[in-house]
Amino acid sequence: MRELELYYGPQHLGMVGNFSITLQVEGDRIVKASANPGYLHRGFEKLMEQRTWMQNFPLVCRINVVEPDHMELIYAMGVEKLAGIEVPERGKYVRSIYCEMARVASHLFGAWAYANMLGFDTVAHWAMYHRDLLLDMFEELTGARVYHIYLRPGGVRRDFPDGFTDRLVETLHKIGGKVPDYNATFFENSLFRKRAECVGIVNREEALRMGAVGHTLKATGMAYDIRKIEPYDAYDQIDFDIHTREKGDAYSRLLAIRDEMIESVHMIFKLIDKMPAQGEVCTKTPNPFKWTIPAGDAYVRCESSRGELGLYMVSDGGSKPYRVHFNTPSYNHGLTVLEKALEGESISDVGNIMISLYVVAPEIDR
Amino acid sequence: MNIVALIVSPLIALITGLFFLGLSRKISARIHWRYGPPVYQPFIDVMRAFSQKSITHGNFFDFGIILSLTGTIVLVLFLPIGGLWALNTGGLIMFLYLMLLGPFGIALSGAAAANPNSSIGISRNFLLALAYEVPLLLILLAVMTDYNTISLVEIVEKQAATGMAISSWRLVIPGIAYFLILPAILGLRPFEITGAVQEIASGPIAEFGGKHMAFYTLQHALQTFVGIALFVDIFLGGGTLFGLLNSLAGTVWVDILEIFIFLLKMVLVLFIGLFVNAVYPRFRIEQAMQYLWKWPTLIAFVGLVIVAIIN
Amino acid sequence: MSLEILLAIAYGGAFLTYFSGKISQGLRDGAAVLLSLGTVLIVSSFYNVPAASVLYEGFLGLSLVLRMNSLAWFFAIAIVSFNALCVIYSLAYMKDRNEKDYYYFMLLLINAAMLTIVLSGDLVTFFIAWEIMSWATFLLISYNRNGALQAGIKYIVLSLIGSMCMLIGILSVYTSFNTLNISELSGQLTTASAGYKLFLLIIFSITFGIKNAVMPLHTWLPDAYTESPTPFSAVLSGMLTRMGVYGFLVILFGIVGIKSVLTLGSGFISYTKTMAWLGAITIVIPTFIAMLQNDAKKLLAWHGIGQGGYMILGIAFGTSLGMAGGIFHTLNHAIYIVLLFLSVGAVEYSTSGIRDLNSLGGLFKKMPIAFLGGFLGISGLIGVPLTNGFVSKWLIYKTLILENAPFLAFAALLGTWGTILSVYKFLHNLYLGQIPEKHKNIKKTPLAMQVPIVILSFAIILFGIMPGLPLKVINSINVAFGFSPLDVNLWGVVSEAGTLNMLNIFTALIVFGAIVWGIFRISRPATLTDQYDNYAAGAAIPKDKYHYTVEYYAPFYRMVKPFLKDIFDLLYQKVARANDFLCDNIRKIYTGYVGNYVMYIVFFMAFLIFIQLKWSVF
Amino acid sequence: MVSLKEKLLSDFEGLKIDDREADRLFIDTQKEAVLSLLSYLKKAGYNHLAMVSCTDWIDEGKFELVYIVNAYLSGDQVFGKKEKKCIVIRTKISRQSARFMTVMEIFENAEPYEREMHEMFGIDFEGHPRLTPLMLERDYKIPPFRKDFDTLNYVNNTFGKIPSIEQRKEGLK
Amino acid sequence: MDRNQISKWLKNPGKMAHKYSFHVVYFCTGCGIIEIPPSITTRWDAERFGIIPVATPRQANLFLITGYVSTKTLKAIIRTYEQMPEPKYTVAFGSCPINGGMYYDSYNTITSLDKYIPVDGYIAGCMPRPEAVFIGVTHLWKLIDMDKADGYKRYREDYVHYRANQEQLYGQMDWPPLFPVEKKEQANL
Repeated sequence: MRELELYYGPQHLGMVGNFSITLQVEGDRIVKASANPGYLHRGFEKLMEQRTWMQNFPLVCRINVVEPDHMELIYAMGVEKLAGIEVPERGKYVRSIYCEMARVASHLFGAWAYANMLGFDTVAHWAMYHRDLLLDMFEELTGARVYHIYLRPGGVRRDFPDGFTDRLVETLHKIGGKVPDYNATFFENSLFRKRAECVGIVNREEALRMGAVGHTLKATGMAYDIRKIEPYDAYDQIDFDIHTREKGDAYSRLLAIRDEMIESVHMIFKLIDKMPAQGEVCTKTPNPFKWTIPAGDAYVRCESSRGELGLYMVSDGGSKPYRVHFNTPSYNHGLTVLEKALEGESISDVGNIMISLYVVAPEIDR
Repeated sequence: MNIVALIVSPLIALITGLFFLGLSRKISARIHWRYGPPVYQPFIDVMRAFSQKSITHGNFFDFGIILSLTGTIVLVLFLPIGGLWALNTGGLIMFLYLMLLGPFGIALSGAAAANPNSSIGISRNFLLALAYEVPLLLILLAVMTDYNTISLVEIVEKQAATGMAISSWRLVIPGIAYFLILPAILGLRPFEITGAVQEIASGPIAEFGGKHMAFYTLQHALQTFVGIALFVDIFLGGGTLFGLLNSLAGTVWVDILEIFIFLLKMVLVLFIGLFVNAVYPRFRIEQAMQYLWKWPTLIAFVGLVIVAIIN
Repeated sequence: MSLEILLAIAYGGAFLTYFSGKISQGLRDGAAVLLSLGTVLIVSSFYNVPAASVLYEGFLGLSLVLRMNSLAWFFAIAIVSFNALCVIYSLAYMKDRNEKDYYYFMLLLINAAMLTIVLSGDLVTFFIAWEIMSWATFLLISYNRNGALQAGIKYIVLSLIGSMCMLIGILSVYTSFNTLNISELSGQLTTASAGYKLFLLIIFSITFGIKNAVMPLHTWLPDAYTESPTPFSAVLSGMLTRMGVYGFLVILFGIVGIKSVLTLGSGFISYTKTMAWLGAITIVIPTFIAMLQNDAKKLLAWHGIGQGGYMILGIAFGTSLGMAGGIFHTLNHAIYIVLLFLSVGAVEYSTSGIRDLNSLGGLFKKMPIAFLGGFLGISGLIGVPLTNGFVSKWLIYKTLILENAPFLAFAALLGTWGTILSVYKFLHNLYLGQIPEKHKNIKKTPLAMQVPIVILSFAIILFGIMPGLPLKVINSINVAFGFSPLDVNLWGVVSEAGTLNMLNIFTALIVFGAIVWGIFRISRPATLTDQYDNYAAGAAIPKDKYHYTVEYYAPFYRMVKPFLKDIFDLLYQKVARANDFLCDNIRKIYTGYVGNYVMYIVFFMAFLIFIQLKWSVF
Repeated sequence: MVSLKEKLLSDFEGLKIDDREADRLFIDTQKEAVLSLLSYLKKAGYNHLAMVSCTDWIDEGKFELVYIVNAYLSGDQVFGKKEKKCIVIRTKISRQSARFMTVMEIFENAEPYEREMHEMFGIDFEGHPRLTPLMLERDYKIPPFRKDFDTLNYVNNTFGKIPSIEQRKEGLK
Repeated sequence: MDRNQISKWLKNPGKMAHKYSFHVVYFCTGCGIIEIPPSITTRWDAERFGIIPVATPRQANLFLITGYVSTKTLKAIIRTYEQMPEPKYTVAFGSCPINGGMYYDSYNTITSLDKYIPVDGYIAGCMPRPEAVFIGVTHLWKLIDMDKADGYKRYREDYVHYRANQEQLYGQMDWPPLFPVEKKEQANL
């Protein structure tokens, strides 16, 4: 009997990101899947050791191309903790609004990827269009579409422009107004449910064992969310819900994402309402070229759109970090959970499952 | 008539088929809130493909694609396009068998390419074909039994006398069943399983490039044409329009008008099909088979039982 | 030349071959080839020459009669031709085997026996030849020992049940009409009661149904085809199994007469309807089982069963169109299934015995002739237009539609579409795709294997484009059975509703094919690439691991397996258990030799004869 | 109520525990105690291995392995049950013979992390099922994340040495 | 369509067809990929210009290299590029393929892509916006008009050198040379 090895990626339209899965196939069933990352490995953690604390911001956002903002956030948080810097009150709110915007954009990107994977062109186009609307808001705020480099240790680079919050609310209403359309054509489409339900099941026990985080865990009924457990920025100022699902299949993961996205929009509204009208957005930091940070190590974490994002950082008292190590959610999802979830599934569902786990390749490779 | 048809009907089919491909891209673009490519984009694509230097995996790789295109062209000769048909031998059975040559040729070619993606695509293609053939055979048998002939031309001619087949209550049931399986025959979205790019990298045509790709596009265009044209011929009365053209009978205009009416009917069918396909993801192959063997087959079976009892 | 000499050459040749093998191998091979070619020549000289002769007077008070008519000639020529091709093929295939004398002797003996069957003018000769054929077949199926012996026993047990039924039938006919001459019987049987006719038909149907592997009686066939040596598998599938069809023709049209057959039963339950439905079941189910097979020969074997259904379906309707379709399909099926078996044999020969569909692939560049055979063979089996299978299937479908039997037509067409799937898998897994590294330097196909493949490939195309050639002979059979002849010309059927003209299609395909090919040639030439220069998502191809073979139609298997498995496993198990039970009991009484089974059956038959003579119940 | 720190100090020997932060516990331990400490913590409810990291203290000649475990607290659970949310366990191993035990029996998801450590720092993890390359395809003489690996030098020597096509053509002439 | 266009179409239909039917093969070699989905979907709709993504390199004529190229990816890029039928064009995205960009000192990303495969056009920036993609494509049109998009010809002519560079980076390659390489002609640098 001849074995068949199929290559899913890197040059494959069903692969979002530069990642490769080698599938051992029997019939159309996957016997064994082995993830093959590293196509995007740039050695960020090594490179960051050679740049100063502030120089690292352009690098750090490029770790995750889909959602660079949480990467900036986690790095800023790490530096703040090591240097003992506090963020001013308004700065915290601006940061939270910024991160929730990023979460919505990232989830819309996820919707595009998922819809595209099932050949659902119409929804894919809509989602990408709506993400573009949000990117316009980012552009207005930061001057860049994708890599914003807006956060800095001690706060944010600049305050909201005049009338920004109104335009943001308007944009979010525009996107939110299409949610019923999305529901009708996408989330509640019977054919779509047939494709996504009971596929790539990761039940709670497996998820806990394999260290899953984020919506993979939320889809199994665990409301594990760093924003609740270890609130940072302004998240302890507002109340919000963590939406969970029970079944743990691709469909419930997607619904968990949808609910989180809608909740995020509501959170932005709440944050804007509660935001102090005046105030500093950034604490003053020393001259970046001469800035040294006392020796020590820190572990900080936040909730990115894909789950718990952690950073272990060591300083030796110099002007550069001594060691930086990111704990990205896709790392576990892509290398451990994905391999297990793919076993025994059909080859038609590889992309389906991968996107439902929201594996972002550059985050794995770093 | 026959000699004219021999030259004209493949040309009409080819041009209309490519135009349909462009039209379907345009229409889906509009559903996506986009502007979309020009309608003649497939022509440019074919031209571009022809000007590229492709690779071949041996003579059999070439043979397959040639067989496929030839078979589909010959298939078109059997289709009455309005009052235009070139061949009428063997009837619908011959037609059914010739419908097989297109996918069969692609299958041979794809397999000769030694790419498992192609092989998986072909296996899906054949399974899908088996799935939609079951209702299709029931439908065609109902039609053949109802008219008690196996000749496609006679069917069209008898419809011309009585109006559309779908307006008679016996054949409306098979007509509905045919419309349900039409996306599967055309390979449109819920059934776009064969060449699912996100799953198996465009399936059978994974190794096609250059002129092979151009030939495949032409074949695909013809296949699209045939799928819709068969529906129009069997159920919508071909090029006739409820006897409105009777006053012009005997002139050349009738023939030309009939062709136009035929094409218009086809565009109508295509439009409806596309609106359906825009809001669906693709099936998994076993889901497609289960669907096709459930409702369309049931409806077609009921239709055949009714027709068989009446005869 | 008279018929006795023909038979004498056939039988004598078999013995001659056997004994010459004791002298020298070359002599034996030469003798086998020459004798089989000689019989082809002699039989062909009987074309349109009706002949009859009495072989032996006074065998138990009966005369053994031989006769040659159009039906007999049609079958005889097919038998001897295929046999000759298989003998030539065996020269290369059997080269490294043992006991070749025995093999050739049996092959030629079976040939002679089949010839006797079709030439026999009375039921005694028929029965004797039938028995010789069955036993010789059993011995040849078991040639490979081990598994083959099991298959052989399965075959012979069922065969003997069939023979038994036939003996009962013959005896009852003899007691009723006091003659066993077929032509005499056909006149006398018209006067018999409907019940008696039905009894006779059913009893003979079991015999011929077993031989032709009609659905509930097919269990011997897959194993027998798979286990016997491949050239003999070809003979077995091509002609030997189709002796059942010949039997049906003789009993239905020759003895009972079609008019009286059609009057048996009415409405939904009638003899012909039942037979047609059995045919339809025989088409559909085995075709779908074939899809699940992984052994190349077993896959073909299941198709052998399935195609038999078409013949039954054709002749069951008793119209000239259906008759033509059924008989023509017998010939066509023989051509392409023999071709396919020979093609598989070539692969088996080259890869030293591998015929597992999951472990081969990509052989088409290494063995082009075998591939050509396989390709044309499956085209014929599907019935791609311009191959012979299309014409006969077309005739059958048309009969079904015009006779207002759309559901039977549906079954037949569905069978065809199932066929496509499984035979495409056959072609793909054997010849197409990626070639394994170890098969890159395989043995070349010897000439003796290539010649029969080329001849049969040619025949497929020839009869596909010019179906008139055989249809004219078949027309004369039709006339002999009292049907109106079909209006055929060289290119197809002329004046029926929905005519068939292969010339049109041939010309159209050639012309448009030439145009397409021309365009293909004048556009930019393509670069020839290696199989390892292939799309693999940007990676290099893993050697030997880039061929999709295992569970080719996996989604379908998953869907269908529960249904097919339940029904047929139960059936098989029941049959097997019954067999086991029977055998166990016999073993208790006897010592367990195969011969003892026969003893038992002979005793049983004697018992039946006794009952018949005493009370004449049958 | 005995705090976690006191419990750990009583159950294990030679731990240096730092609880300067409210919800972090930094533990320095001997390398022999890591496995038992991890399984102890897992039983105590810290059932999620967040990451395995490594720091190259080149001046000391040591690798510092860092295991960060935290509790899978669900949002609706009472947070008081776990007094510290993250526990960072640090241990030092020799830089010359860099080998350690795998913790895959305790935490399954340590597999890719350890693979990466093996690749980037050259640490052998005994008992790890597949220490095949994860990210890199090339052979680096010194594992790239070690402090003595000079990236710029490497780039100049490898990618910089490859001539452009024009230079190659010149070279032919 | 002006008359100039028509005469161009008549003169060299193949070239014109190439211009208006870019079938793109791309894969995410880096950050640049994030701007591909917007540019092929509703907002920018690249299909207006006949630009659509295709699944396999065999069907493509434009290769978008979207960002920095790690050594592992470069292998896949070379493989994919070699499998594309001629004529084929390459457009590299962002600053990184030009000179390494901000990863100039990364041990795993190559510094200049055109040492390994020919590149017809670069779109500079980090990241280039979707508009820049279109400007890149229109620029490629001009190059095609002027017959200057000749990367594939250069690749064929200088294959020895390209192959030598590739082998210098990787050692033995996994696949045989695309074009016959004569040993003695091999560069001696």
